[in-house]
Amino acid sequence: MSLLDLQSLLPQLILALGGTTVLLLGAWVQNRRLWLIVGMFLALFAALAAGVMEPPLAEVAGMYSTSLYARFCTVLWSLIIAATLLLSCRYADLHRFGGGEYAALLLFAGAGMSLLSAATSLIGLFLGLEAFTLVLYVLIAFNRTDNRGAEAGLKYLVFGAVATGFLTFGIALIYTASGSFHMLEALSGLQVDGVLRPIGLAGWAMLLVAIGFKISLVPFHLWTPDVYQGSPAPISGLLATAAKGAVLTALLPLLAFMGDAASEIKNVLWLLAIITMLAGTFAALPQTNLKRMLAYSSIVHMGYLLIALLVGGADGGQALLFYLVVYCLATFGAFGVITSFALETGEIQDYDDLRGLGYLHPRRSIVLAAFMFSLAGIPPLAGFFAKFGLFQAALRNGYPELAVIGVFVSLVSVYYYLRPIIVLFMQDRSAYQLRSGSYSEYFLLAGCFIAILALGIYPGPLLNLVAQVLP
Amino acid sequence: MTATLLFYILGAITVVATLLAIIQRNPVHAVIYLVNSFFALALIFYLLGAPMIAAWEVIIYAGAIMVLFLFIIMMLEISPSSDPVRSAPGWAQWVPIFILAIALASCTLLLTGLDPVIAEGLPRWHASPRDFGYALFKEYALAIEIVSFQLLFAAVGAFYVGRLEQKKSQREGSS
Amino acid sequence: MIVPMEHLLILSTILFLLGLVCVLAHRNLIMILIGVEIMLNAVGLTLVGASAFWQQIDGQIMVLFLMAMTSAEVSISLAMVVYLQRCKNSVDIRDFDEMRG
Amino acid sequence: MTADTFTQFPVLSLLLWLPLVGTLLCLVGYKSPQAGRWLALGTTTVVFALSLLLAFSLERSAGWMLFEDYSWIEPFGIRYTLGMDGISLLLIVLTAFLQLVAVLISWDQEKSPGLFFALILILETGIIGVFLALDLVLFYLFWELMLIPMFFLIGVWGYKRRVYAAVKFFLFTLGGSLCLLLAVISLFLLHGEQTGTYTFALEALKQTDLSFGQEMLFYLCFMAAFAIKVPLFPFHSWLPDAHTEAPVAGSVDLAGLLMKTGVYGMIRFAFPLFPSAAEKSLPILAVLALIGLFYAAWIAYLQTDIKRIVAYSSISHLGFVILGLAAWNQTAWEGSLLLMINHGVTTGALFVIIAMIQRRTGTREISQLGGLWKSQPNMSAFFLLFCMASLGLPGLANFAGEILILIGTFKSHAVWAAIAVAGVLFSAMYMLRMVQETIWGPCCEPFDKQDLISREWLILIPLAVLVVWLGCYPQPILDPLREPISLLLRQGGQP
Amino acid sequence: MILLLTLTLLLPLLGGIINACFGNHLPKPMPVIVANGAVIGSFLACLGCLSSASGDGLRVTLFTWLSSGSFQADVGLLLDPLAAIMALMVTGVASLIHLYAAGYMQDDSDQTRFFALLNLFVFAMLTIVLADNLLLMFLGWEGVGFCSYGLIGFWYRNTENAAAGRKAFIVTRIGDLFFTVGLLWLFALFGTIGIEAINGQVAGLDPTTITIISLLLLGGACGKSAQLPLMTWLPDAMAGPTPVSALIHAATMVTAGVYLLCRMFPLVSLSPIAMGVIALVGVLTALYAATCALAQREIKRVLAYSTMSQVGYMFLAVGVGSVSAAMFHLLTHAFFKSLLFMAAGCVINLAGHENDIYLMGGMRQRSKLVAGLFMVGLLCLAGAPLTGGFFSKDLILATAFAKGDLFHQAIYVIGIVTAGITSLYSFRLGYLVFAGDFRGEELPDDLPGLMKWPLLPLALFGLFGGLLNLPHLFGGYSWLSGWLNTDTDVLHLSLNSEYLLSGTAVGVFVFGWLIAHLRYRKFVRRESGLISAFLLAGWQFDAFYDRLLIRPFRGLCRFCWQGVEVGLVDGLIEGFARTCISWGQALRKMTNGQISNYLQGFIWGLLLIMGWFLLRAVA
Repeated sequence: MSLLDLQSLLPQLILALGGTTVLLLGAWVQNRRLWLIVGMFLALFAALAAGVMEPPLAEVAGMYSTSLYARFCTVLWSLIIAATLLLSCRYADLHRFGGGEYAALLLFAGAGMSLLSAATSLIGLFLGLEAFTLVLYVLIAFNRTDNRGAEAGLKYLVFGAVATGFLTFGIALIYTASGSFHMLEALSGLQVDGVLRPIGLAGWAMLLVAIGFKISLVPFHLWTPDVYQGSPAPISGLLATAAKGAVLTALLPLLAFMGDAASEIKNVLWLLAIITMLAGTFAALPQTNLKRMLAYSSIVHMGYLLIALLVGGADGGQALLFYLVVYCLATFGAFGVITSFALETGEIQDYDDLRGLGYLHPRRSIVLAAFMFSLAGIPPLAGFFAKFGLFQAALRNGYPELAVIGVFVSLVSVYYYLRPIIVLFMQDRSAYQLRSGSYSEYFLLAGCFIAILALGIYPGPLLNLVAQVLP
Repeated sequence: MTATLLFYILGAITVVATLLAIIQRNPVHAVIYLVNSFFALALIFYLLGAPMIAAWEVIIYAGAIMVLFLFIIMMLEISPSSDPVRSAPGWAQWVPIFILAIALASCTLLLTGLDPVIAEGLPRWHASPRDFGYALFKEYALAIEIVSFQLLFAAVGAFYVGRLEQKKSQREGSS
Repeated sequence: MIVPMEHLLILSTILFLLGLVCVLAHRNLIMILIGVEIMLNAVGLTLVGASAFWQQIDGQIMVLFLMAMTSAEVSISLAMVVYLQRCKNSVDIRDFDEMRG
Repeated sequence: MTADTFTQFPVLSLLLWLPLVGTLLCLVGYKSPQAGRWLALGTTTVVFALSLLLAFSLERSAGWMLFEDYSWIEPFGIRYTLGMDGISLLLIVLTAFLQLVAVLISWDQEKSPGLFFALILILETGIIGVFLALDLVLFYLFWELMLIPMFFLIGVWGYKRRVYAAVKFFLFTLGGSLCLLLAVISLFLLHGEQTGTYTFALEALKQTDLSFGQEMLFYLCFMAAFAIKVPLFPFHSWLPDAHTEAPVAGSVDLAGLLMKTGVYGMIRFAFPLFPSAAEKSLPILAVLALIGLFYAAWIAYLQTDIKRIVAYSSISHLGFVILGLAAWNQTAWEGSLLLMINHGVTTGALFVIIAMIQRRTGTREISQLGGLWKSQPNMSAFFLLFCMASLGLPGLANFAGEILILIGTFKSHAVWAAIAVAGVLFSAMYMLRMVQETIWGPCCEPFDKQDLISREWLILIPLAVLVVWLGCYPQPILDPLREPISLLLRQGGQP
Repeated sequence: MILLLTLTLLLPLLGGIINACFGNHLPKPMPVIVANGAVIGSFLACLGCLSSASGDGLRVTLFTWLSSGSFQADVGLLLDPLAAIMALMVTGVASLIHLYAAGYMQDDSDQTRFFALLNLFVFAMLTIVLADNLLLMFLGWEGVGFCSYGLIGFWYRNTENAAAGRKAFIVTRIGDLFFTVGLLWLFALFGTIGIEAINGQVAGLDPTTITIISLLLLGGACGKSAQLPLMTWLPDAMAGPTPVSALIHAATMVTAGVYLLCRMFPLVSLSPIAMGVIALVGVLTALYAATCALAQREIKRVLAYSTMSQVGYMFLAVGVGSVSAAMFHLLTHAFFKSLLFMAAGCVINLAGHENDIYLMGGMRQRSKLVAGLFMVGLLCLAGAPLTGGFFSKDLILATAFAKGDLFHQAIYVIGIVTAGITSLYSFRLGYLVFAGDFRGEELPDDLPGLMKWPLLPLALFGLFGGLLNLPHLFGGYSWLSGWLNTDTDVLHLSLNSEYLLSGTAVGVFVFGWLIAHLRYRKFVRRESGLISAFLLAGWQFDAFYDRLLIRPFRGLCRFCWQGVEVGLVDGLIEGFARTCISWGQALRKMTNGQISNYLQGFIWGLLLIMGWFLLRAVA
């Protein structure tokens, strides 16, 4: 491992080493806010480093690429980590989180995510994925005064462990077939004359189960609402955005490397996309808990993103990344609002508790409504152009049926996105006054809101950027 | 020839031991059976030319992890006798699950069996610890670092989760 | 030649599915975790076999990482077991169904 | 000031975005009710003045009187293209006028007035945008932009079943819009594949070669969106609820403007883009329009909520409008557009009056109303006037449009026109029933016996003057429509 | 001249607008003065431009109302002889009735509304009369309908009054539908809606088309003029104030249908079938209404039915091809019928606002003048020899007779029978009201002078209206026919038949009188028999229409609303929503919180994928 290697992986290094440092120093200086803020700045530095510094190597140790794509993802996940840290300031105080540990774990999760997105080898993929999964087990159960947190942690743990088994078995099978861990070789070794070998199929089946768990595709999604509901709101936000996004961004090159042989897998993904969109939507309809609804919404959105994955190529990639960014902004923002509504005794999740809250806390409620509209894909919010790009890509590349189903689903989904808005603004008040949020939360929410709006009105720059970074 | 025979014997032992392990209702028994299984597996590893892995199988799995399991079981005093109905599944549960598993196994095996490459034999091959070390620290140094970080943070996490929450225990104590 | 690769795969698949069966059948969290260990061992077996098959060391190294990761996971899992036991005085997963719907 | 001045200056954008500026100001001062009111009034007045200025100073021409085109979202081939011809101009003047009315009638809004007026102003931007946009995606954006404020207006400030109505409205219209979106994207892709230039510009897309099947499919998707907004007969279910539950400003906007956007979409987009499909569909369109015309009138006849009666009457009138479009000739189209404007004014006025009645009596149920002439003769007189206009009394607003539609339709399809004539009878039946139960008959004692107050006079007099003027001398409205309509008809191809 | 013509039309409009907008702010007598001034001014203006009406007439185009493509509708006025005579009648009678109304309404608090509507009515009526195109005529046509609606329901506190207004509006509108279609068709045929232009081009048109269009126009005319089968509104319309009945429902509006047919006579006359139908409708209505009038108890309803009957005669006149006869009867009828109505108003006032003739009687003693005037009117109505009514009715019947064929003979017979019945009910009314002693409750009420004096000129006109078109037999020279340029209408019957016809007319008049004299000279309270109940209810047409049309219509509406709208359309939508939700509930049950359940999801998913792959690999 040379200095050049380290330099190339500087952002991840900042995250991991920074995490360690925070952890160590946190043992001495017991100041929660301080470490959260420090952690946030470390994550921002990592993002900056990834964004600005030109890495000297194209690939590190045969496992991680330093392509523009990987750097873009690194920036994205680092920013989400930074946002999570910022968002957690008041929340951590409320629930007496160990500041040092919390910040350190989050930073390391960020490192894991960015490694996952950058992986060019199956080992790298495995390591990156496990790095943040392990940390998430802890983070989900981080609030130790909450039994639900424990339950959520347990559920994520059991499923995570089983999924790890499937993932590694898949990798092992692929390795058995191809004799290499490097993705390009391994995946091309899986095919004979552009047709996947049966053992490759078996390996992919295992991989798909694991990935299906991570990005909660139907029927591997059942854990999602429970875990989102139980975990601390900032962590739910992280789970719904970066944790899923990292897996998706890793999957994009994985499928790309497959070339034509991916069609077999795409068939399955096609089916999964359809049942995910439909089942997720219908299951979300009767929900009366905001976090559970968002969980189902994230499931549906993963279905949409699968469409982009299926389309593949430049079109699909562009649609995927743009959609992902917009989705992350809105979903994270929504969880941010939940965080900011949180009380010492628990979070405000049930619609019954939100009734009429729009008049007590208009700014946060309006922002939440905006996020909902964006998720529903209503212009002029960014969600519209995300869906627009997605449907366009689907139609252009011969998936009209998916576009039609997507359109149908987004119509039905409007109903459950409207429900919290209705509850907030259109029902008689039964909610009680909550405390006013902290400035850090306001800052973050305003940021998400402005980004959603700006991207909805002028998405050109991001689209161009996304088109550039695609491999 | 002996190696082949040995492989089948060890394989049988592994499977039987594992099977016995999973149908135990008492976790302590299960762990003991599993240790047997792991020992047999370690020998298979050795047969396949992986002495280092064989050693670690014994040290880490059979030694560290299983002992950790035993430790926790005993610490928490989880005993099956207290509530036998709840702690272990009955036949009614096993049957459908085994059927499912057999279906899955046949699918997987049929699929892999369709691949002509797989039918080739495993050659005798030996990876010395030296080769292993070279490869590990030259090519996979970065991975080692990542794994070490993982271990560190896992330890931190485990510590955080497992630590007694003082406030909470006080609150519970007072109530 | 020791055995055909296929036989090794059969063995590891059986082991893997035994682990899965254990995970599915048991309600005791500890047994579930044991099941996961069995699954991961099966994976290790496959990897070692493949390593021998291709006569490459990488497979074995992957096993090493797998073991390391497993131990990390087990440490967290068992800490979690302790924590859950303290929360609900139970390690039966059926007791953890507070969130549903 | 000459037309040249306007071409130098992006006056369309100014017109379009002024209300949004007002919105932002309203939002900033949302805690002060006074600020919201006056800001909204100021903004709408300025917009109205500007639209009038344009109306008086621009030269009539067949093409675009004003045109703006800027680069916007290059990766998707979307441009910011606005254009105004006579049709848009008139509809924008109507919009600006009705918004002014909406602001005035909601003057003493008590529940969060700042937000209320902010929403009204956003709505204005959305509607003006729909009438100006010439890029299909830009059009779609404005099309959807109308949704959110209307959703909130109904849902927050509406009456008892407001949430149901708001959601129904939202889902219905969105359902149609999504079909439109799919068709727009598909058309864009097809055009791109054929020519290599990927663009959403309306004029360019008109040149796309389509097989008949494709054309029909796209046409149906477009029409789904527009027919729901209009609403055409089987797609109207959202309307009675939305109109009834909306606050008065919402009802005025819904009936006066939002329904018009559907018709506008048909003549500006659906017909010229897919002429042969449009041609094939005309009989069906006419049949649906006729069914709607009668069906809604019959249902209106039995309603007991006066707002619902007016809501159904809107469906009926729009049936007339669509019938005129289906007749596909100059006279009928001029009549349709004229009727659209007339209907906007009369129905808007009716909703305004109904709001006044409701404020005084606390009810809209005809069983609890009656004899209002006794206590509020002036208000009742206006009510009578607008009802008469609505039932198509010659010399008042609606008649001029209806007769032109009938004449045009009779020329091409005598039977349709002959049937449609009967619709006039039924509109008289429900309107007179409403008048009878409201202002005639024995008295119900309103708790507020105040006749019109000065602000209400201020609203009603211009409306009344317009109603009479449009009925007696609609020529100034018809003149600017002539050339654009004949252009559109030529593009659509004379069937 | 042009200015005068414009003023004729616009003065009432102006008066109406002033009263409508500012009437409530003017001091008390001002609205009345404005209204009367406007109408009288209009009358004078009309008189002023009368001289230029002869020949081709006087025309003014004020502005273009509607123009689109080849369609053009101007606000254009045409004062030709027909219009002039009609306009003069309208403004003249209206002026008198306005004066009368000033007295009649002097205590009403709402008189501004009344006079505004009345003025507007005059304006609308003049629009019908003066319009040079059909669309403008239609504007007036509907305008009078609206004013009639507003005035019938003037005393709106009583629900029945308002309902009567609504009925009038809607029933006449049914007729208007036919008119509209006819108008559209004419435009489609000729590319113009100018009345003269159309009349000038009709020759050579397909006879069937002409017949259909003529029948459509007849439909319109029937609605406005309360002819069979659209006549049910007129009796109910008597709910309005008496001046309204006099002006609108006797003199002017109800004759608009006749005027329309006269206007379009060049077209209509081309179709013998249509002419026959018109004559038939007219004579049947005349008979029907006359029989109904026999049994009525309310004084104004008697007059209403008689109006209907007389208008039927006018239709008959058109149907037998004599415009001048129709116009002649229209004019005389306008005079004596408005006289009758106004006098009836006086009588009602004198009887203490009592309408029921069974509760009157002996009114002669209360006001000699009113009784005299009323009797003049009745004599005209009954066709007493040498009165205006006698001559005009006679001319119509003679024209019908002169046609000579069987159909017209039959019509003549019905007409003469009706004349007898007319005489009978007229004298029945006269006896019941004026003979004997007062049967109601004593309630002295003096009449304002304004309610009496306007009757005098009308009585004179009624009595001597015959002079307008005095037949040659009586030494006249048919001035009206000459004025209207319809010299062809002048009959050239043999002297014998003329005498015979006149004699028959006198005969039936006397016959009717005699029967009335015998039966009603002394008031006897009788139980009303079946037949009289049937006649009282107007042959049960209201009930019949209720069964035939209104109930099925309401049923249809209810079906559309409850069945289609609520049941089908909303039901489908809500069913869809409910299905979605129930799927959601089903899916929700899957997430029951149990980890082992969730894990099974994994396994099934894996099995699915594996199975799929296996299938693909094998295939």
